[in-house]
Amino acid sequence: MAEHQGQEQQEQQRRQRRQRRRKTVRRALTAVWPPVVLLAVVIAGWQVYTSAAGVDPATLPSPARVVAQGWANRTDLWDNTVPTLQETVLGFGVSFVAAWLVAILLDFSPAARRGMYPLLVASQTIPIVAVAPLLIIWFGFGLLPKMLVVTLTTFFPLAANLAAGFASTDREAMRLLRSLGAGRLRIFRLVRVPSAMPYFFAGLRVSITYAVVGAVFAEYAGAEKGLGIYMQAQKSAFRTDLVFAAVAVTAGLSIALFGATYLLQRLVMPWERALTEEDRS
Amino acid sequence: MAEHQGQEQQEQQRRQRRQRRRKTVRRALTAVWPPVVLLAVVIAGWQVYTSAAGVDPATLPSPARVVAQGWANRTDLWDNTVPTLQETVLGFGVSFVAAWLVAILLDFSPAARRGMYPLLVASQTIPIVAVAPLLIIWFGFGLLPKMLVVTLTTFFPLAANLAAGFASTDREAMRLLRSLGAGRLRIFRLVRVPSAMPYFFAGLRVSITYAVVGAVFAEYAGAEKGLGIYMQAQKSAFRTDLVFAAVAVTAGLSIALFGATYLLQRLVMPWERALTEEDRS
Amino acid sequence: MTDLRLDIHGVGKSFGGLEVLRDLDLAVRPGEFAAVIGPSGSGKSTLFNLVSGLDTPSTGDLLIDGEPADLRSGQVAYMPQKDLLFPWRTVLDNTALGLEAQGVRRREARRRAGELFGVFGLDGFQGSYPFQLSGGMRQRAALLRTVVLERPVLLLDEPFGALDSLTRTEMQLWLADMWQRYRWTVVLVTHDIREAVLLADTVHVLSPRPGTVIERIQVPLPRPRGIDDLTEPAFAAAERHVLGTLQGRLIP
Amino acid sequence: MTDLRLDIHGVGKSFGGLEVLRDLDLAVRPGEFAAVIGPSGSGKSTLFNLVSGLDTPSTGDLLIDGEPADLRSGQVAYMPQKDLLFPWRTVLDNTALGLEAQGVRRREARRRAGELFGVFGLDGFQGSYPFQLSGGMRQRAALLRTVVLERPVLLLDEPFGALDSLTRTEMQLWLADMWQRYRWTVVLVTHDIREAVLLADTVHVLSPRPGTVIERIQVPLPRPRGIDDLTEPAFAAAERHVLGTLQGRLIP
Amino acid sequence: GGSSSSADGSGGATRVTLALDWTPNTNHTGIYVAQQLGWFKKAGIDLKIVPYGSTAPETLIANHKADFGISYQEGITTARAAGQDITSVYAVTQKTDVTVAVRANRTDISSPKDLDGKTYAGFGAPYEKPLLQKVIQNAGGKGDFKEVTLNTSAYAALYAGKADFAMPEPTWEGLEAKLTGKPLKNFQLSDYGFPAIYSTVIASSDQYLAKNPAIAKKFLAAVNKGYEYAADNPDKAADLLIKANKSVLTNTELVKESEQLLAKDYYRAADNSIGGQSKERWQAFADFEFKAGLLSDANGKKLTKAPDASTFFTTKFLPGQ
Ligand SMILES: Nc1ncnc2c1ncn2[C@@H]1O[C@H](COP(=O)(O)OP(=O)(O)OP(=O)(O)O)[C@@H](O)[C@H]1O
Ligand SMILES: Nc1ncnc2c1ncn2[C@@H]1O[C@H](COP(=O)(O)OP(=O)(O)OP(=O)(O)O)[C@@H](O)[C@H]1O
Ligand SMILES: Cc1ncc(C[n+]2csc(CCO)c2C)c(N)n1
Ligand SMILES: [Mg+2]
Ligand SMILES: [Mg+2]
Repeated sequence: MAEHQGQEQQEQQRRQRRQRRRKTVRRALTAVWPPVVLLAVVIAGWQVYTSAAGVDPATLPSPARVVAQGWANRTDLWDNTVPTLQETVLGFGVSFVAAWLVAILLDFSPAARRGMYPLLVASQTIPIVAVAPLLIIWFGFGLLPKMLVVTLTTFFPLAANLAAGFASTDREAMRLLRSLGAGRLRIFRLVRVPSAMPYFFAGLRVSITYAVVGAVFAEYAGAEKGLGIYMQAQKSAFRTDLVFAAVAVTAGLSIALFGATYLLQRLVMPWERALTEEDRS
Repeated sequence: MAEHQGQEQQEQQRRQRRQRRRKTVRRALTAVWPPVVLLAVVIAGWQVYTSAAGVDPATLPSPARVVAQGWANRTDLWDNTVPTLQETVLGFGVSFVAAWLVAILLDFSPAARRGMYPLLVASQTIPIVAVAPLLIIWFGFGLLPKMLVVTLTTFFPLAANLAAGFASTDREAMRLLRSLGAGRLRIFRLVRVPSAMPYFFAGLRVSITYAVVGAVFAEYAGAEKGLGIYMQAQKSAFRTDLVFAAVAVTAGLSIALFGATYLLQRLVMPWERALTEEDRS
Repeated sequence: MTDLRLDIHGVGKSFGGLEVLRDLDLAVRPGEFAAVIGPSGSGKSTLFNLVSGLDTPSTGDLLIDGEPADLRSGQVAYMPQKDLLFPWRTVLDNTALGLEAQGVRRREARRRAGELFGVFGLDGFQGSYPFQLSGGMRQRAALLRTVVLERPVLLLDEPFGALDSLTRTEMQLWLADMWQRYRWTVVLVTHDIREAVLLADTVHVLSPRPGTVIERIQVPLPRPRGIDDLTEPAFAAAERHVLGTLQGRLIP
Repeated sequence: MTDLRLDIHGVGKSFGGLEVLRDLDLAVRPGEFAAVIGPSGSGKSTLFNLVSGLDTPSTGDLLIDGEPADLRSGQVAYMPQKDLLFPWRTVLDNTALGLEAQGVRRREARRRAGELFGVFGLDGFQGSYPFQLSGGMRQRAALLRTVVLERPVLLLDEPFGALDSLTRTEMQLWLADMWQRYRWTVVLVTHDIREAVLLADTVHVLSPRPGTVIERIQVPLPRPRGIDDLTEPAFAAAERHVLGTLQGRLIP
Repeated sequence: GGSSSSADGSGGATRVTLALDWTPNTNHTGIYVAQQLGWFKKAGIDLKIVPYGSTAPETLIANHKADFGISYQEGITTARAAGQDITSVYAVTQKTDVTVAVRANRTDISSPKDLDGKTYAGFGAPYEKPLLQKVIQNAGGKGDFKEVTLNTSAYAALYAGKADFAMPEPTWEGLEAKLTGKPLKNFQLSDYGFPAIYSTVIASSDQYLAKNPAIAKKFLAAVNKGYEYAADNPDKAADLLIKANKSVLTNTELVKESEQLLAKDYYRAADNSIGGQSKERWQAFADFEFKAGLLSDANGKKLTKAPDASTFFTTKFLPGQ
């Protein structure tokens, strides 16, 4: 009887282990498949439509054509990707630092908040298309105006979300720290910054998504090289397929940057991970 | 002695009342003055610089010139503001509804989240400048392509923040509701939506700031009328002053919409107000 | 077996490497008032999470009226240890939350919750927000939110912990009265031995972690009980029995 | 007057139209252990907020060592009624928070907090996150975070409310021991009369809202006190006195 | 013959869209004159003018989103080579109306060969760079220069000295620069081996023309009348153009001077005809571009034989044809 029970227990344990393994595999699959499948469906539909309806490739090229032509022109594409990437990284770097500094300033000084916030908002409401010629006239055709555009487009979602995040800090947690004798700076570091993290990442994701697009966009105002210039040139040459190839590169870069935010979040917010794992188990 | 005390108390009460009144006035002043003063300083500096340095008004017009010429051309400006505003309102309306629907869908279905989120991100990484001609080719010169651009630019910050907001819901609050017998829908309505409100407003502010700019931007691809076309025409005519006037209108509209989000927040989150008032008193 | 409302059998629960409950048996008859008492960290709240269906046991079975414990059974009203009042709801709306969660219409939910404000000493605070309440008031609001549900099984995790002795006694007597009237099945986690003995038919004493029931003490006092029972010799004896079990096992 | 560590004089506090404290006087000598006991909602937590400088009184004065109570004085360590552990910090980091808040370096803060984990029954949970603790463990962590500061004045708002009687007694004795050693000035809010009498030199009884001190009871037991004092007749007498005051005033 | 029945009004009028290539300027005079004087309406045409946006008129025409558009010979040649459905139907200017220009105060540049190493402000069209290389090489230079794509901001960059040279139209930017006190120095393309081109034309698509030959004829008749009017009455035509575009054409002097210049040198051919196009000119430029390797097909492959340019334009719809 005791032995029987032992066998039963062993059997049960084995079953559990098997189930767990199956669960892990299933989870990995469910994480990767859906976007791949959805994308595949969209692309397949697009391919079928363009071939079946015989659409002019200058109006809407088929995905196959975009890939083939993009590959054929890969050196050109790459040559134009490098400057765009450079503008993106530098511009976003500046934006990142500036967003933190400004959000901190806004958080520490109610006067700055009242005085600067409306102007910050105003800065976002200026259509860059309209001031682009001025940027060129002021700063030339180099890296600087593009960096500025990237900074301008990515700065606001980050700063606004950071500011909202700081403001979301639990009032009682603040009081606790104050009662523990923490000064403003320390309160900021110990509660306000961690409290703002979820908002920060929400903003970061929005912001980083705009970074590459911002650079491409800035190039439209005037540049020597870059994906924006490339798109424009190909558009003028009625090479919609190559425009799409460049768009695909842009999207690829953006999605890579977007994905990186999740890695960063894992590093910066380990407690979130503990929570999620708990929920899964 | 008792009378003396009474007098003292009365005196003290009077003093307190006076102080409180002074505080209210001071608060109102501190809320309004800083942005006004800062803006005035910026504008004054700009005016002085342009007059003193004798800058070519085609390069950088003086604020006085912008205002004067803007006023002189007010009917034109207004004529072009109406369609832009229309595009903005309709496009943002669609975006607002879509962001809620999509964020809800993402929240309810992990499969949708995994499948659609990457595609949503991808949709943001497509430089609209590159596809603008296609939008025109597909949808013509009317309202529709502009609405679409507005929707595309404003949708993501809202949806991403809403999704982050739903996800930020306190785990224990969720458990409580589950134990109280609430279904998924009711849990969503009773905790997830209120929990997401601060994120929602952070996203709304970012998003609404882009709405007017998005419309202006869409018009650049091709339109019959609107502030974007107006700017472009004036730019080619080297009337930088009128470009600036149109930019000022754009900024004004955006800031008005931005301000409206605070009113909305007051209505939707009365508890926040109770908290803030507590903190102030 | 179906003559038991609650039948917990051989339940174990581990979090990662931490074994919290081990081979725990606990049975409650319909309309019985059970108390669970045990050291901090012995798994009482964990047990409630299992009974309410919020969590699943690592081993063993939990049956409610013969059915596996499940969130959807709608049999259990659970008051967790944390008050978990929602900052964006007024006190009245917070107390009506449970009814709303079950689909009662808002007006009706507020009316029913509002009726209990007097008994719970919360009159005048209907429109306040939770941060404007004292600790004890928050706890009473959380209790109100639970009992207003009138579900057949009531799980109360230290419902009176933050109350002063007088208010606590009042609330205890109110609960005893309600129980007498509606004959809910109640399981009460408490650290207060006097409370356990005053209210419960059976006191289940838990061991330190991994928690298991080491003693079941029947309280021989007649029903309905009142404040006078506190001075009964049988009351003191039961108290001593519980205390002895707790101490005897803890300080060997 | 400077021979008083804490001198609360004629203090009143209102929230909007709600008068919470009225003309409250309370004096504590340096190294004295004072307990405050009173009905739920009588303003005890409010009083602590005033003493710690988190809030300002509507009327009256609060002096610490003759100086107006102020956040920056650095004299007071306050354990609020809610545990307020930060979800993003491990338990060890949470307990080190107070020291870090004062500018102690992280390493050192963690070392000092870590030393107390054994005494507080939290060993093995240093790396856990707060949601992985039981209610009582959270409370102990919050208490640890406070006492590790070793500030001259300790304000404890129901520090043992969520503990079982045994753990509670252990913690009480530990506190009595520490007090004996360091002679902090302690003000303890509690609902447990036994706890107040066991630990305090003076028990201040508050009236219902608006709260004011209606009785000051000196506990005549000698120091150092221990578990044996619980059975002293003087202990029982003091307990009865406090209970009587609370009841006498509450049920006229 | 404007005495035809106008009973149908605008209700029964046929909608015709025309996409502009730039903000309204004197290249468009004939169209606005005809519009202001009601000639389209009389011809039963309800003309909708689509202002210039970032979508090229060539794209709009080839995708049949616009019935007509303002274009230019280089653009149409490129588009046709790439298989786009676009055909020139009317030449607005008979003389090449585009030059290579630098600011007049650039004493360091006296010939296109001095443009080596300089910065060109362009529109992003594919033929610009090779065309300019040819010009520089024909002038004795290497053809090495930096190209920045600036769209409509090209001239602003030139005037501001941020770029060294650009390709403006002497009848518009050239005058504008002069009037704002920053005169330009022009190098004529024809001086550096380039055949003459129709640098402003009206284009349509074969599809539209095949489906609506009558409307196209009526439309072009009205347009032709407009340009004749402009050629004969430059001052009045300028007033009409300004009246139709009050908000952008604020520099009356520029418009008037430009109108005079166009009437004198550009609208009319040597034989005084207007609007016409010659097969020789189209073929000469196509051959030139082919030889220079500037023409590619829809897949970006260089053409292997010179295209037949006679299909790039048609004069069938001109009045009197
Ligand atoms: N989600 C979790 N993850 C990991 N460990 C957990 C979790 N929840 C509880 N525990 C652990 O389980 C043990 C029992 O916790 P539980 O909350 O059930 O105790 P309890 O008996 O209610 O104690 P108390 O009287 O202090 O509230 C504790 O040691 C705790 O650390
Ligand atoms: N921020 C606030 N705004 C409005 N009212 C408040 C606020 N804080 C406390 N109160 C009110 O003050 C009264 C006293 O609250 P307090 O928290 O001081 O009570 P307490 O004596 O600590 O009670 P308990 O024993 O239940 O914790 C309560 O009626 C409460 O509603
Ligand atoms: C008035 C006027 N000025 C400039 C351009 C811009 N442009 C675009 S293509 C082209 C020809 C270049 O070979 C020129 C000059 C225009 N369309 N109309
Ligand atoms: Mg517990
Ligand atoms: Mg309290």
